[in-house]
Amino acid sequence: MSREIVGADYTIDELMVVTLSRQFDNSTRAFNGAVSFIPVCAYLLARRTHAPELVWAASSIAIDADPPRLGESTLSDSIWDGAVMLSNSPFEFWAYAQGGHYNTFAFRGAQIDRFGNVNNTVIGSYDKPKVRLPGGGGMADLSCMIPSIYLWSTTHNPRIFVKKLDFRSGIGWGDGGQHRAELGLPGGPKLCVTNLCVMDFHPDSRAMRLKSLHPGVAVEDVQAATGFDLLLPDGDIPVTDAPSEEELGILRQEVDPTSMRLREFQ
Amino acid sequence: MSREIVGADYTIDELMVVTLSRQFDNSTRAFNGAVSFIPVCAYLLARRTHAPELVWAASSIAIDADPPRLGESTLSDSIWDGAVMLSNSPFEFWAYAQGGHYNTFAFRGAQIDRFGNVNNTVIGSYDKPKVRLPGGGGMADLSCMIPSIYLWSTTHNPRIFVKKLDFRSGIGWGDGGQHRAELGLPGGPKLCVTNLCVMDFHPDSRAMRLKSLHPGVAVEDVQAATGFDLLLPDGDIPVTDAPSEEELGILRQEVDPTSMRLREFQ
Amino acid sequence: MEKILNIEEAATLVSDGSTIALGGLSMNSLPMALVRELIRQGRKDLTVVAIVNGMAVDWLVAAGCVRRLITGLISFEGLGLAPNFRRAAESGQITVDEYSEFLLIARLRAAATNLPFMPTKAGLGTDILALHPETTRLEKDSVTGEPYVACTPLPVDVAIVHAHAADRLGNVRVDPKLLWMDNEIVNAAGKTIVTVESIIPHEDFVAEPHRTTYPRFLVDAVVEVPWGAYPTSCFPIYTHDKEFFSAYSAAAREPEQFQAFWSKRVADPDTHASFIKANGGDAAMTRIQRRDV
Amino acid sequence: MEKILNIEEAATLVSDGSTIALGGLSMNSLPMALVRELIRQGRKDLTVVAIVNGMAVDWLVAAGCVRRLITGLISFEGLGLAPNFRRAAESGQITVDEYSEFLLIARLRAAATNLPFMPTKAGLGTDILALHPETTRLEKDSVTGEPYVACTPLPVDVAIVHAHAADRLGNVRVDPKLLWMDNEIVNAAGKTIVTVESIIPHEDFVAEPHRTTYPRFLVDAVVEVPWGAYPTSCFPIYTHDKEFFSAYSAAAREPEQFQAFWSKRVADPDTHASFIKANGGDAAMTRIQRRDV
Repeated sequence: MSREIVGADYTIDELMVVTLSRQFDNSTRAFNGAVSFIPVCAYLLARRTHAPELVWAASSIAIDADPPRLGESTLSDSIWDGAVMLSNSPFEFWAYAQGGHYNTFAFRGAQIDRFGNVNNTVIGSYDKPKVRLPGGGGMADLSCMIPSIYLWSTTHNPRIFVKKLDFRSGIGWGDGGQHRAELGLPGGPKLCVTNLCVMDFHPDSRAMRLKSLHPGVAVEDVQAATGFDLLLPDGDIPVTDAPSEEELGILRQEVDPTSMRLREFQ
Repeated sequence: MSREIVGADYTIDELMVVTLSRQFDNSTRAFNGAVSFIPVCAYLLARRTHAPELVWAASSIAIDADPPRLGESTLSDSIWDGAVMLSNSPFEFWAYAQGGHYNTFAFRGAQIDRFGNVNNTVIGSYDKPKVRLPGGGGMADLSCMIPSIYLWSTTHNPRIFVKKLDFRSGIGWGDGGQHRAELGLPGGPKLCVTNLCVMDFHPDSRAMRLKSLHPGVAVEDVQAATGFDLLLPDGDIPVTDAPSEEELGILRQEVDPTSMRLREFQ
Repeated sequence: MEKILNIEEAATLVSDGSTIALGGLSMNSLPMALVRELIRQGRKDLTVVAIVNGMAVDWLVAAGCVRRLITGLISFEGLGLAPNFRRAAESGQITVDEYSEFLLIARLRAAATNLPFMPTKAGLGTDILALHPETTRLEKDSVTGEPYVACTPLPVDVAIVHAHAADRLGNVRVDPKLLWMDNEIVNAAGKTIVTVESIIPHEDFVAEPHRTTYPRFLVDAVVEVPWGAYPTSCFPIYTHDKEFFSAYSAAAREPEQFQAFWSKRVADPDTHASFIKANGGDAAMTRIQRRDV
Repeated sequence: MEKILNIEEAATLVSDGSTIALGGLSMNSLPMALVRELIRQGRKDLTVVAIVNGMAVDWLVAAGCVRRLITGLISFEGLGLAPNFRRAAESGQITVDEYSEFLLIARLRAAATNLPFMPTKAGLGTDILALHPETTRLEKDSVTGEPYVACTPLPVDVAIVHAHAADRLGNVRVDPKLLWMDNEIVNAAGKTIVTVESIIPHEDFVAEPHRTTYPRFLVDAVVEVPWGAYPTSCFPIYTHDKEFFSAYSAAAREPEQFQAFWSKRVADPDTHASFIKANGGDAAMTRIQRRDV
């Protein structure tokens, strides 16, 4: 798929990273799982621009890592350089996640529904799957523990943004409304950033709502690429804010000079 | 109190250590708490005689420690020399204790009842104590987790061996009979070794029962020193087996050459 | 007691039909050498607990050793799906019991600490709980009414983990400190097999006792296998071999091609050393060695 | 963010009436310097969580800072009972909530992991449960009927621990690795104050990241106080000062004598350095230094 934006000096991947990055601040304490180049770039970019105190645990293990470039896996030691602490998984990582010390997590899904729930388990039925996916990993856990959840997808299409998940591997806003709070879970998904647009969630129904369109994308394009009815905001729908020159320079030269993030666009 | 035994070439402290030591074998995995010189000597003696593979975690922390002599605290680093592992308290010690990896624990009490329950909390009422004792520490926990429990007392008298505890800080056989099993707790107290005698527990009622008398001690002496009716075994009551020359030599010269164990006889 | 066994002896601690748990995480520190030996010995009907895994499970499934898989995630990360796992799950050749990472940790902790259950918030509101309502029970706190998941004990017969060093008594050092969830399976298991990069003198443990990870009484067998996690990583000594992963995934697109790859590079070599040789030997190992160590 | 404070500033993180938890164990690594500063500042009505403690609690009680004590054990081990704790408990000056070591760990874990309770077998069949039936509830597993104790969360406002080294951002190293239960209170607490033997360069943490014990985001204040655990030990640097313990216990037999001891050797010195000087200075510190380090 094309990452080009007609008439712009930045690409879709850069716009996605910058948009996510601006969500974070000095109180963000984040970590990442496998194949998570977009949020990893966003954490590193935020730390090098407006949020120097942001905490990022590379691969959920290497706290305050500062790799000179990204490796080909976001779950391996190739991104641990410069870390201040290598944390143990059960006693440190999971304690910090349950205790709210980590507060930010970004995830994707093979399917995403209108309440921001995701499926990474099976396409088809669980017992006779058409496609057996890798499984949810820590998604079912962390989606229950972490208050600030971000979703992203580099391929906004109706196979991913579906009316009904084949399996709910991770919870977003659950069945919508107060469901998440009734389960005693903190926070919930804040934003979903795709290659077409940015979406948030209606504060009452918790249904996904268009927030801004990337340059050159029309509302109809997004709706056609979405398997459920997307809420629209009141008034005009803005164009997603463009990255600044500073942000682009830092992303391209310091955060991800070898463009590993493009692995998410193959 | 006197540690001398008329006509013997060993003393009460030595007899107590040796008697306990013979209870342990290569499957014993033990640890110790504060002011526990008698069992610590017993573990070290067993390891140097018949149970070379016995595991002992000094102060519950320093696994396989091999101190050249005992320090003045059994809960400090003065007995950690030669350890193969310094274990962390919550993740390692408590996991091993709950999982049955540690299987042997010896404790004392300011009061001990006929079912081997102990009090280290208060003399008098809890709210208006006549004497506030240190507290049970990990006794309430470990007495529930560890299957092979040994009791010892260097001062067998009716103030310690009481009919009714003022407070049950640690459980032995509970209310007797099947009580401990009904609570889902493993094992129970095996033996109680004092300066007068050795006692075990009746296999059904779980009440304390005289097993052997130290040289020169009469049944009446023990009963007079005990605040509850002590069961007697069928047949003659034997004299506690004497230590061997080898055991005495190793205890005196290798295990505790500076006789720190006598701190329990002051 | 002497704990050093050769790999053939150690593998016999695992019986047909038993439940094994594999250490490591994703592309890191999977006990590949011991897994390969289980395959060579034709172990059958295993229940495999693999919290976050990839190649080790894919091998065991490819060789037909697995009846049931208890897991949170099986993949090769950015290098693709695990092809044999996927095929076997889709065809019904294996039963997959999907949990999540923390639900499995909680079940292992319940087993390791002799508790009827461990409570957690993990999994609430997902479809995972309904897959096994008896082992991940939805309950409510008796006073506050707060919902939680009661995770029942997950018993494991044999834990198999890879580490850096051990002595002959079975004391083990993970170097640097334990990063993955291996201790959770070691604490829960009836027996533990540890493969290590090297056997070191007992005196090294006494010299630095704070660096010991597992005491001897948790370990039943120690096997010295340099490069024992290959083709996965053993931080900080070597990283995973992406050439192996790519070639494996490529071969798996066609059964015949896979069979050739499998025989030559996985199943046929009769020792671990010949397995390493079949995968490029010293040259390949030099390629995956971390430069900064 | 700069986390280094002087001891006066750090102590102001503790308000009158708040709940503090003290690190260390028995005679080891109690945060004595910070405790002395709380006394000097006249803190009142504290609830003190002290799992297995001795001198720190005895000082706070002697100074009248404590309203309620939540503990498993308070003593000087073989060196005697803690005299002020004992007197205050017997007279009713303080309320003592006795738990056991593991029941407190379980309550702290429930708080640290946002769970309504943590189950344990600890305490079953003892009189401890009945002291606080609302926080250590006797329950039965809903399926098996197995009894367990449900330990409710124990919220802590400020954890106070002593460690070996920190950087200015608040990363902390316990060296060698954490032996006591300090992480349980740090994870449970709203804020954490760490006193350290020395501030070291941030680069030292980057050079050996596997040795870091607490990451900066768990730490609110770092105070550099060499000999900061005196008169308790800081393994492996120094051991406890048995001369201090014995003299303290001896003085406590008579109120007047204790008052003189207390003023001269505990309360009056206006800095930590002058406190160390009042207790023998360099000569005393040399005496308690461990020879093998």
